[in-house]
Amino acid sequence: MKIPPFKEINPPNKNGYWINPKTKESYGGQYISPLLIPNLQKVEKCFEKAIKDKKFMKGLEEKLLTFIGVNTPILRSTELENLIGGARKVGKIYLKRTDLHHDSSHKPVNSFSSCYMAKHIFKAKKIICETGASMHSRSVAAACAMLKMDCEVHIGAVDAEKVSLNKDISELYGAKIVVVHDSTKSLLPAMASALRSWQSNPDAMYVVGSVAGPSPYPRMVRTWASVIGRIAKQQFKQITGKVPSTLFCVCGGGSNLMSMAYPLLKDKTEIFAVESAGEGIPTGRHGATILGGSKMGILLGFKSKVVMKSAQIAESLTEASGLDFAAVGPEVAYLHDIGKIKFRSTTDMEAKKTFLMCCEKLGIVPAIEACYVINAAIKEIKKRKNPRENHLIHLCGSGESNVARMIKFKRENE
Amino acid sequence: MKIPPFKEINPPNKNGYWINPKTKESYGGQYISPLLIPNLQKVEKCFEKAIKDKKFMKGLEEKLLTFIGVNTPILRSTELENLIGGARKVGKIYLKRTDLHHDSSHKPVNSFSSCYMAKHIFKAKKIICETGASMHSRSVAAACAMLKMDCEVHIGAVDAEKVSLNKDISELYGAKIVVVHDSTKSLLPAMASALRSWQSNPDAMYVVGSVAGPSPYPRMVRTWASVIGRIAKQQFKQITGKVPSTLFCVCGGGSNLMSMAYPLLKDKTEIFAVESAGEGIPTGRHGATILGGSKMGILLGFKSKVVMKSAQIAESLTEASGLDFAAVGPEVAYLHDIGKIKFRSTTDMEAKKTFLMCCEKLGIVPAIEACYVINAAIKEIKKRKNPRENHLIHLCGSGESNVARMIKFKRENE
Amino acid sequence: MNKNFQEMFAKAKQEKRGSLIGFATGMDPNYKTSKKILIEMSKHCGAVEVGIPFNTSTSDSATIMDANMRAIKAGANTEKIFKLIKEVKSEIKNNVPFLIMTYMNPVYRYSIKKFAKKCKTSNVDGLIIVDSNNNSPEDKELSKELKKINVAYVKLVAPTNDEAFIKETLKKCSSWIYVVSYAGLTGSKQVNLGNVKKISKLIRKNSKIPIGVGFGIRTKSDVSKVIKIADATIVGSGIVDIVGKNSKNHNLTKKIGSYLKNLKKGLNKQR
Amino acid sequence: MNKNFQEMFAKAKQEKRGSLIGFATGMDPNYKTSKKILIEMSKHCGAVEVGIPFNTSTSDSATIMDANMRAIKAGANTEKIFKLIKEVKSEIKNNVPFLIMTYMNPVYRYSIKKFAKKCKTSNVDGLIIVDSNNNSPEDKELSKELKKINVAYVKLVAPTNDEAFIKETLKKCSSWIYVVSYAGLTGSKQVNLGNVKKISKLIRKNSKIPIGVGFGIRTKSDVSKVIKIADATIVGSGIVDIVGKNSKNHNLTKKIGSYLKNLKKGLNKQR
Ligand SMILES: Cc1ncc(COP(=O)(O)O)c(C=O)c1O
Ligand SMILES: Cc1ncc(COP(=O)(O)O)c(C=O)c1O
Repeated sequence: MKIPPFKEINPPNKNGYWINPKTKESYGGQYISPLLIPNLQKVEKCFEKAIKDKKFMKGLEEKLLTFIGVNTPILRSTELENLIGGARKVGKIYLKRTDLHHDSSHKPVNSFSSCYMAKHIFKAKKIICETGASMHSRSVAAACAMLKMDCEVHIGAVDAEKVSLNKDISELYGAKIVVVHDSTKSLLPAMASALRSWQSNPDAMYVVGSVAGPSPYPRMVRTWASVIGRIAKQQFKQITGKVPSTLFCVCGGGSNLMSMAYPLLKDKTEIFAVESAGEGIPTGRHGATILGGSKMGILLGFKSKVVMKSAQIAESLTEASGLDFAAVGPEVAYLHDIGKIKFRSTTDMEAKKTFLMCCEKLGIVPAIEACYVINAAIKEIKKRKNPRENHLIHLCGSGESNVARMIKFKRENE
Repeated sequence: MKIPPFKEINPPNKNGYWINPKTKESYGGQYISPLLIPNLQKVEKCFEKAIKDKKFMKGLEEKLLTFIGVNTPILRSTELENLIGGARKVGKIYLKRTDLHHDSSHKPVNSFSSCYMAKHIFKAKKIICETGASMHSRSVAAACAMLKMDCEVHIGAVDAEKVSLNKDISELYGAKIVVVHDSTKSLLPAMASALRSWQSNPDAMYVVGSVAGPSPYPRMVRTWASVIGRIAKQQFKQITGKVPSTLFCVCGGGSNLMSMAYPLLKDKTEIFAVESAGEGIPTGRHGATILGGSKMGILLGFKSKVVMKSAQIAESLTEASGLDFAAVGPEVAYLHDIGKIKFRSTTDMEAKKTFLMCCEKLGIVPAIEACYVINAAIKEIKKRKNPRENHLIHLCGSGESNVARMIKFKRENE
Repeated sequence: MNKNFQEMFAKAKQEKRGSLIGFATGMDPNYKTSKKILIEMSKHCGAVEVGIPFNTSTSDSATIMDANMRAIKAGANTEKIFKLIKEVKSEIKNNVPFLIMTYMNPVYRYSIKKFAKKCKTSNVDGLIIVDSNNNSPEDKELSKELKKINVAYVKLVAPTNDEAFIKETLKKCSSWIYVVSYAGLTGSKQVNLGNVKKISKLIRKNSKIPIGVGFGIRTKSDVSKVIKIADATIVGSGIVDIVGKNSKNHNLTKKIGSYLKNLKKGLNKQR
Repeated sequence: MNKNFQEMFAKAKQEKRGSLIGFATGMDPNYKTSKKILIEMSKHCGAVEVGIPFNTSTSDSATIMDANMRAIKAGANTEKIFKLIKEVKSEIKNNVPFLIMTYMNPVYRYSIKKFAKKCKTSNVDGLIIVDSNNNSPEDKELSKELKKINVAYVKLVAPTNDEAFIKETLKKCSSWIYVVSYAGLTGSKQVNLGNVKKISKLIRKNSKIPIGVGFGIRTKSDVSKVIKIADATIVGSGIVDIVGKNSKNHNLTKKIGSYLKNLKKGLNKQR
């Protein structure tokens, strides 16, 4: 198996901005203390060097294939089709199985690639990262273990409780866990804490968990992560002879979305991103950055759509720690604003029921994050009712760390 | 990817026995109440029919590839090599990553295949199985969920406590859990309980979790499971140009051993099976059927080496629920007695330390069962000191369900 | 045919009634009490079946599994059960035949030849091995050895078995054949008379061997119904239940006695 | 240059001493107390820096993060902080310049043009935006707007920055430049004099702009050492610490007063 090569198709400008040609609105940039500017310049240089370095890329791709196991299958799910009338009514439904990755989510592809670059090109001895569902920290910690680097993980106190399995695994991998009690005690303050720590450790490299952060992170992360989509596109063509008619991904920050959507941006695939509607968007208690009507804001080094209460970053409320990010990556906001990506949402209750349904009907324990996309995809596909379409859903994680909460939910609801 | 076809190379005789040509000792057979004889005959007929049914096999293999994800990678581990002097001194070490399977162990390949046969050929509506580490029940329950069959799981009360994550997942998949309080409250009484339940439900199909049980189970399970080894052999030849010099697998009942060893039985690969030495074989508190010097015995429908105390099946004592099986499958005992498979052992303490080592140095959370084989392999490879050898270790499971116990062990030992 | 069984069936025939065969696990709850239980049983039963407990049984219900575990805890093993039967037989006045019921492993581990010999020297009249398969080398050896010494080899047939299997089984079976009344565990369901009729017919088609029916027989009325079809009826869980619930009760043997006395009332063949 | 800052530096030069710039988060712990604190600070400091709190700050230590959270809880927002400064400035007798310190988001959300105008109408003399990048469109607009109305745009440079970056920064910087003394967060380490010397040299090579040094300055001795190299020194965590620990103490402003009085003793330029 060879990984299809990367082609840059939607580059930001030299200052790290995507510009909306109609509104002239800019997305991205580098809003950060001058202290970190040299670090960011170095990350950018290392990244440029890395993607051109054939030996580096060969080494990286081998590890992605054999350590992360990035060549995961695409599963035709007649079970899902049958829930909404069968393939003859709604078309075929396929699941990209990144739940089968090492450390069970799409995250390790970016995490490992970034750490591998940190080790071999940036020459860092230590990695700093933040985490929400701890999927990111778990995979960063795994990479650091294998690459013999120190690893410091910042996690919000609320999340540390919610997904303790992943947190414990990060610790087994040798990561130092910093529990963050600031503000919402979730992903955003954890990321702020990680960036603050980087200022005190400029020799370390920071590894972000989504397509967010100051330039060059959004571009770098989607480039690394797009390995998933490049393979998926090739597989899908082999299976169906075509690119997918529709693509469905969940969207917290947007890394799993961009991992799959990026290589399809110039194709005629209709791309859907799914946000967490929490208790319902009208209640205000949700995690839907785009569909909640968020304005442009500047935080954590970048400019994008941000959930705010006046000028403060607001709480994003959702069952899924991995979606608890009060913003979307700048390229995602840009792609939404130019109409390339459509948005849908799923409430927490719908997602939890979808979790049980997936266990009982598919024999799959999905990450709770993935349940938002499955639910929304089913709703959309049912509405389209087009038997000629081939739908692709990104099953972006496995739900071992959600089992404790979900078995309680099951028992309470029976 | 196409799965290399199965070739029968070590068939039992028509009564389900392997016969040692020197000693005339027989292994296997069908020691069970006459009530179950017709069921076993039906299972055997279905199996014969299944492996010759091209459409069935095509359907099965597609699901193995896309649902179970059986095409897992082989990882070169320079990290393990470097622990014992580097490749230049000890040769190259490769890990077969069945930890990346759906439901995270080698078990789903047999479980799914058996259930698929139960559904499409046996025409059962219900599956009965036993489980130790719950890896088997988890994967049987997943298969039943996807195939819309009922699932009844028998689990020893002690194991139910030890690996509650897997048990909870089995429950999420919709399995009915029967907790068994008999005798040692572990895998063997659970299997006895499952067989007893089958007698009351002859329309159900029983699915065993290792290469054990009455004929045709030992042969059927190793045939299904050998998909893993057939793929691994092909991959290994692609990577190194040769078959492995050595193969290391852990051995509880022997399913993960046979899954890899079977396709290599006629090759010049030296095959090592690793047993749990528990607190040390001399203490008597261990799970080492072969190295503990067990005699031939008859239990749970088959004749093989069995850990006994006079005529009673004795407790097998080990940290690893998945190895807590006081016997080895009959074909395994036979292959040992004719000298084809060599045995090694690892104590619980060594295995637990290996668990922490794998997390910290490899970035992999192995199933505790897999730690026995990694430890023994390292010891053996170091002793061989042959730089021209290519070693293959079966990393047969992922350790999410061991995390709770192991993080306690880590904290207590720091 | 074993002489004591021959006598048992002959006498019953003469008296126009069926025979009651009682089962208890040897050494449950301990050696001494078990001895008393078996002696009491020999007073009421046509034959007594004694279990050598096996901790990994594949056919017993929870009731008998518990009895197995109690006996093992009390130190039961093959040797001691033989001793127990021998002592009981020497103390009782009549020729009530005694059978051993067990799984293949205890026999195999003891050595098949030695086990057969020990049956003879311990005055054991018959043997039932739940998990002995007609095709196994052990079954062949065992049936050969038992034949030599005239110890009954009582084999099981179940409602799921076809005629071919029954024929195969009849070849080895001696003294009588054990019909399992339903698909399930000892004592887990109600006796299934339809099954019993069906299998008995198949057996009668091929042999004149006496038929004993077991599994699910607990009451006088069960006994009465079964005895209309078969020659003997085996009662196990009903007895073992009393042992389990009264293991420390002074009246244990008395209770078993009156339970059996009542069952016996159902043995009459005539309406 | 902003007139009030001009005066401040001129007077200090005349008196052969450096200037002390005190920082506190606006509305920490609440509007009323904060007002008293700022008034007290204006009595001792050459200039007063008021923070508009931001809950997702990327450069503040726990001390200032806590102050931010206290102020937000007390209802702080951009509008109220402007009001606070305006009131304070109207009540104090002198021309002590006031700066706002914040992050780009509050400014951007307020609208950059409106924010600049509001600085003017609220008598704000300068602005520090920690995360404003020289290349961002917001930074360009902001520096243009502030220039129009003579509000100082004080920019940060750090020990990790090279000369090119410093030159770029100097182009936009007005009134004075803020030198971060170490790689780390406000108040998290000891002032690093080596860094300060190195950067000051680079600045002096390119400009005559007054230099203020912040991060890690807490004691009279810190002040004294820094003032040998720079024109001003910024003390933040030292003051915020006192607020955090005494937010309900009647003597809070007095404590801040005596803390600042002591620091001032280190401002003398001569040995
Ligand atoms: C399994 C899984 N899916 C999705 C996400 C969402 O993140 P993003 O939108 O950045 O891909 C996460 C984040 O932790 C995750 O763990
Ligand atoms: C991960 C894992 N490895 C190994 C085993 C051992 O079983 P066997 O020897 O039958 O392959 C088990 C059994 O549960 C298991 O879960």
